[in-house]
Amino acid sequence: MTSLSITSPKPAARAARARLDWFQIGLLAVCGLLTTGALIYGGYLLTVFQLAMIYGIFCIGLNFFMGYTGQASFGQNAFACIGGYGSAILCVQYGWEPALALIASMVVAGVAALLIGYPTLRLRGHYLAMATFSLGLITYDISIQWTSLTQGYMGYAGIPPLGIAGFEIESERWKLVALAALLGFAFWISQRMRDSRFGRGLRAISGSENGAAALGIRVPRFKLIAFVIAALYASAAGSLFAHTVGFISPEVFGPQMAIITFTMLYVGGVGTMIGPIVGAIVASVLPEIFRSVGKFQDIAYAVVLLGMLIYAPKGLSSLGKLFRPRKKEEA
Amino acid sequence: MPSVVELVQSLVNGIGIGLIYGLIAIGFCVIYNASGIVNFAQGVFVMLGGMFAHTILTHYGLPIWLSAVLATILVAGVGVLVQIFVINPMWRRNAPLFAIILATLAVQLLIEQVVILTLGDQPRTYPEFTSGGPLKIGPIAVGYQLFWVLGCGAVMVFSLQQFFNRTRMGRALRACAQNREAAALLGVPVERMLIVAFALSSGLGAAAGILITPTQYTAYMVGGPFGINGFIAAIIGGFGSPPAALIGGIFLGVIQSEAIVFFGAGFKNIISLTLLLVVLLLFPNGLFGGLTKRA
Amino acid sequence: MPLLNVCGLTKRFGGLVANNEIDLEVPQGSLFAVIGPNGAGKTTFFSMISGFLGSTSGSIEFDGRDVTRVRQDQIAAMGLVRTFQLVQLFKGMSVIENVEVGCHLATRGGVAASLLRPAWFRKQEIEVRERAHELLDFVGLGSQAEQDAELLPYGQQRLLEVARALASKPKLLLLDEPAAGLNTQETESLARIIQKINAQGTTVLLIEHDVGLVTRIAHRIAVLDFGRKIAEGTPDEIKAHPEVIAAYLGVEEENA
Amino acid sequence: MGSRKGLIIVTLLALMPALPALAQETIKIGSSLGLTGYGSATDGHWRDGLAVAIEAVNKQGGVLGKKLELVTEDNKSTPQQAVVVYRKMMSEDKVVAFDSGCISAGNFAAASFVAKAKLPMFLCSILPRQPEEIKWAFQFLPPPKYEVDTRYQYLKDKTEIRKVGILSDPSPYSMLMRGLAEKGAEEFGIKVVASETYQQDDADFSVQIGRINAAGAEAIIMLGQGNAVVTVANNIRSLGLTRMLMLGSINELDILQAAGKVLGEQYLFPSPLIQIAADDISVITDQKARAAAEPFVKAMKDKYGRTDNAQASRAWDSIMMMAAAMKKANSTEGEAVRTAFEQLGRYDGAGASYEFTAEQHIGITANPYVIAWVKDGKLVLRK
Repeated sequence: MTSLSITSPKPAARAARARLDWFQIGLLAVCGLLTTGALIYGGYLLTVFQLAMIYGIFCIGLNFFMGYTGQASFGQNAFACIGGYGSAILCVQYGWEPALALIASMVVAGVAALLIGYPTLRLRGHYLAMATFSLGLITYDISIQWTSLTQGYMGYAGIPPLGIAGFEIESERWKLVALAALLGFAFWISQRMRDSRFGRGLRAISGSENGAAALGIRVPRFKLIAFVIAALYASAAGSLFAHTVGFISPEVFGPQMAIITFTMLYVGGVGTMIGPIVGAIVASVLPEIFRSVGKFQDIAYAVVLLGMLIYAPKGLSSLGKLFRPRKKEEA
Repeated sequence: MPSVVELVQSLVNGIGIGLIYGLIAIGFCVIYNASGIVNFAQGVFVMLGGMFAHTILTHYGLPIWLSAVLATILVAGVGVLVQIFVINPMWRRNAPLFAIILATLAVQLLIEQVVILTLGDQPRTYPEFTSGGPLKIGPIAVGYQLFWVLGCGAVMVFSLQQFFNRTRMGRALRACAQNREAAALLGVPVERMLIVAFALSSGLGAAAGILITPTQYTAYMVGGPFGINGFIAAIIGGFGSPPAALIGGIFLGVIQSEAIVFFGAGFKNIISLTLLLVVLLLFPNGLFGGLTKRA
Repeated sequence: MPLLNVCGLTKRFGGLVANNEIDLEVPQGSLFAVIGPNGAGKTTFFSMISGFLGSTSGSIEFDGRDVTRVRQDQIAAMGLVRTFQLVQLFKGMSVIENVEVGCHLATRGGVAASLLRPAWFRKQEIEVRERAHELLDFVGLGSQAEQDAELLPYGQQRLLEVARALASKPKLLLLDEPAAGLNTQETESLARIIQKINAQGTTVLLIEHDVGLVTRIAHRIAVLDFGRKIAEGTPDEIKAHPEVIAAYLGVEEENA
Repeated sequence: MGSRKGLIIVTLLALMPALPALAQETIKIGSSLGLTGYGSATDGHWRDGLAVAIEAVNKQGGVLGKKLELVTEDNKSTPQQAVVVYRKMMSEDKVVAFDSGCISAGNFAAASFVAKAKLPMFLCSILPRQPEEIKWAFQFLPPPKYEVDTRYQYLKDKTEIRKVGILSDPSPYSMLMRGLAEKGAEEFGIKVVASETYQQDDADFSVQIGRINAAGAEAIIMLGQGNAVVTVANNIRSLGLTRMLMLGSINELDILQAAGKVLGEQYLFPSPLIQIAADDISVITDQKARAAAEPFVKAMKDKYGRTDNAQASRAWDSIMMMAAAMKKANSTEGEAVRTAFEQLGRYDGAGASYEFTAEQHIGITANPYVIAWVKDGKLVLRK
């Protein structure tokens, strides 16, 4: 391993593993508590948190592309759409197993991302943002127009709940448990990818594309892989939505979805490890808190969102840094 | 195969709506060039322009030209407020650009909701600036309002060009566009320039809204679609000069019209967005060049 | 055979000729420097060699292979690794993570490996961390390993970039004005590090503004002015070269 | 500091369940409404109708000795929010029935679990399509055929126009109407010479209108509710088509007036009599219908001033019928109410007359529409 004969004291021989600061651990704990609270309390909070878990999965994928790789995508709802309709069509029309349909849809979404990403990812910044946003809009319009496949605005009803080998998860509580477990699994996978040669390469691209290329990282390829990963997550989220709610229609995967998930990512902290989860939960719970103010709900939500963006522009999970004593700059 | 008359008529209609997209696109460019921010609340200014003009016109009975001027000034004021209370604090905290974009979306939501509560959610429209019409050129009909849009658009583009090239403030804005850090070092008050940029672009958006309301309607939710189309037009135009943005808008309007003729309205957006993608991939800096900015 | 062989390299930007017919041979194991006043075309020259910029004409041969039209990352993979004049640190990553990224070329494994984590991969990850620590110690940043790279003072950011480039075990290390913006003391320690790197067998090609530094450490120096190579030789020859003194050193003394 | 923020969130969340935990003294009716988003124009009126109906019922002593209470939630015109608010009303408010607005997708999304919970849902929108769900859903929207036929009948009886162009949006209700309009024209001796589509938030329809005109149509049959009709009216005027008739869909009063101001007599639309009756109740000549309409019109006027009664009247009717069914069943339990409701028989309401049975969950079985136009800002019958 050493072509350079460098003498140094032996550092602790452990592979790199990202660490959360105490603030982040606290946030994660709060999110866990909230979810547990919802689980115990039951009622419609189950639904709120089910959706939060699904959005969380979506956002973890998005974080790969926007956070770690530093690219912009406003069009991940397109892949959620593929996932949702894939699951709906395969289960309702062809009687597939939900789990199988979910995986098959992910494959389709992944291939689509590969084909779309290859030419599109050459773009940068706002142009990439707009190109991906158009992809989302195009998919949305297709889902409305291609009525023979999607049934247009009528939507798809009667999608079976998630389950394996004939055993269906019917209870809302168990659905939430299953979704929380899946979110945990999705997070675990993302962590494994992040803390590795591959993940470091992605984050290097986000820091400096030139710097990354100069160190031999194949930037376009890494971007494409990150895009596909994000698409796989989005597709899974779309399928999970279909199986959890049992109904989908084009509006579910409309541009609104891109905006909501984007909000979640930035509220939680883009590029941070727990940002997607924190953001998904906070942004799902927030409107419920303001439900009691009736027609002022949206105003309250917008004001709080603006406040968060102004005072925590790097997201909630980065707030901890502000309180950490800054290290001595000079050695 | 559609007839020639139909094609020409749809071309005229496309230009009409395209000019509006163009005016909105200029608003996007003014802010983007001064700050690198894409202001997604731009569509809301269009909506506010129409709403304010309608309110002044019907509630206070002022003449249309005065209503238009007052509405434009009011909306410019709203733009300034947005800059001072939302954009500037984020700017000072070095917020990531996409967080600022998200904030402009939140501003859009906020303004729309306030409009619902104060002005209501019904659609409004008011008569064209010049009654009568349309002008008939053979079998082709051209509404009088189109000439107003064309005229106002030309005047605005021309005066913007003059402003950017001839006045001190305009040149300072352009300096910000080229290099903010350098401009700041040279003593250009960048934050004040941003206020000017927001006032300008919200005023432009308002003008677009005032001009288009007679040919359709305005209501609290028209901002979203206008914003998206204006942004697409800005991208086609390359985020560069006002004329390029205007041409980008016309281009988009015409494409959408012809898409309806050849494929039906359902495919209007699919076609125009696909075209946008092609433009982006072939000309990554927009169809009309524009400033080559770093990502 | 030279490690790097540049032949008639030319770059035009529109009507402007940034590099004009430059020939250069960098022998294996040498510490070679290219100097020239601001705007002489040094960075353009560098960017072409590292594959960052395409050339208008001419050829570049590295390690016996023609790399004139080869992508940046492929050139890097062949062992030609550069640093940047404006440091290109990976923001949002810690100091040690920056160096770990540098190990990219010296390691393997993609998405599948990171998910499955076979034994060899786990071992490799540990080795990467060890090596990153070693390199940080080598450039004197060992104590700041866990800090955010962005927060390092400028001089240390440059050292970090050098450590990062070394992590990929380059055959030829291109350093683009590494001493720019450093104080005397920092320049001194940088000079020692560069010499050490070279002494351990890595060929170094250095672009520098600071003539003092270059004449002290380089084995051989080429001088660019207005996009052309006007002289080449040992430090002593260069110091005595009349054209160089006229074109470059004179200007430098005026500035100083 | 960090824990403070967390604490606030936890506290707020802890407060949430406490809010609806008031005593269950009332019979709660839930309503999922698109108060923001594309359904806002319609669903606001639906809510108003529900509110006055519930006040009226309560004034007369309520149902089974209890007062009715209306719980409304905004579904933002999206299915995902609809699912959340339906569940919220079920678990937090413990509503015994739903009376929801026009957001079809939202009602469809919730239908499966509402049916599973055995709660009847009265809808301003069309019915969901799963048989299990239809069992629990009742549609208060007139079938689309009436709207289409009224227009064709008018053209056939009162005009020489025999060639029409269709302009429709892709919403489920419009799609249904388009199918009927294209197939049913022949029956009235009318030919559909052009069939164009639009999207609700489009800014300009000149192209479609131009094509319809070019195809030789003398009237535009516009299928689709909402603001777009104002743009269409403006476009027709801008194109100088002074002889083109526009037959729009049923719509909100504000929208009808805005479009009517632009096109005057050129703009005709099907309207339930009750909508016209807001200005002049004498248009309702049928005594029974008038008797049903009067208390409603008065209640609306007292509460909101000048109102749009098209949607509100059917919301009113739905509550009245629900109350009747509860009384008949002597229970608020879902299954009982549903069965009682199916056996109510013919009911003459303010907005229409209804006849729900176990097989027939689309209650309006007679055409409630007449053709009207806007004269001096008022709706008047087209004679």
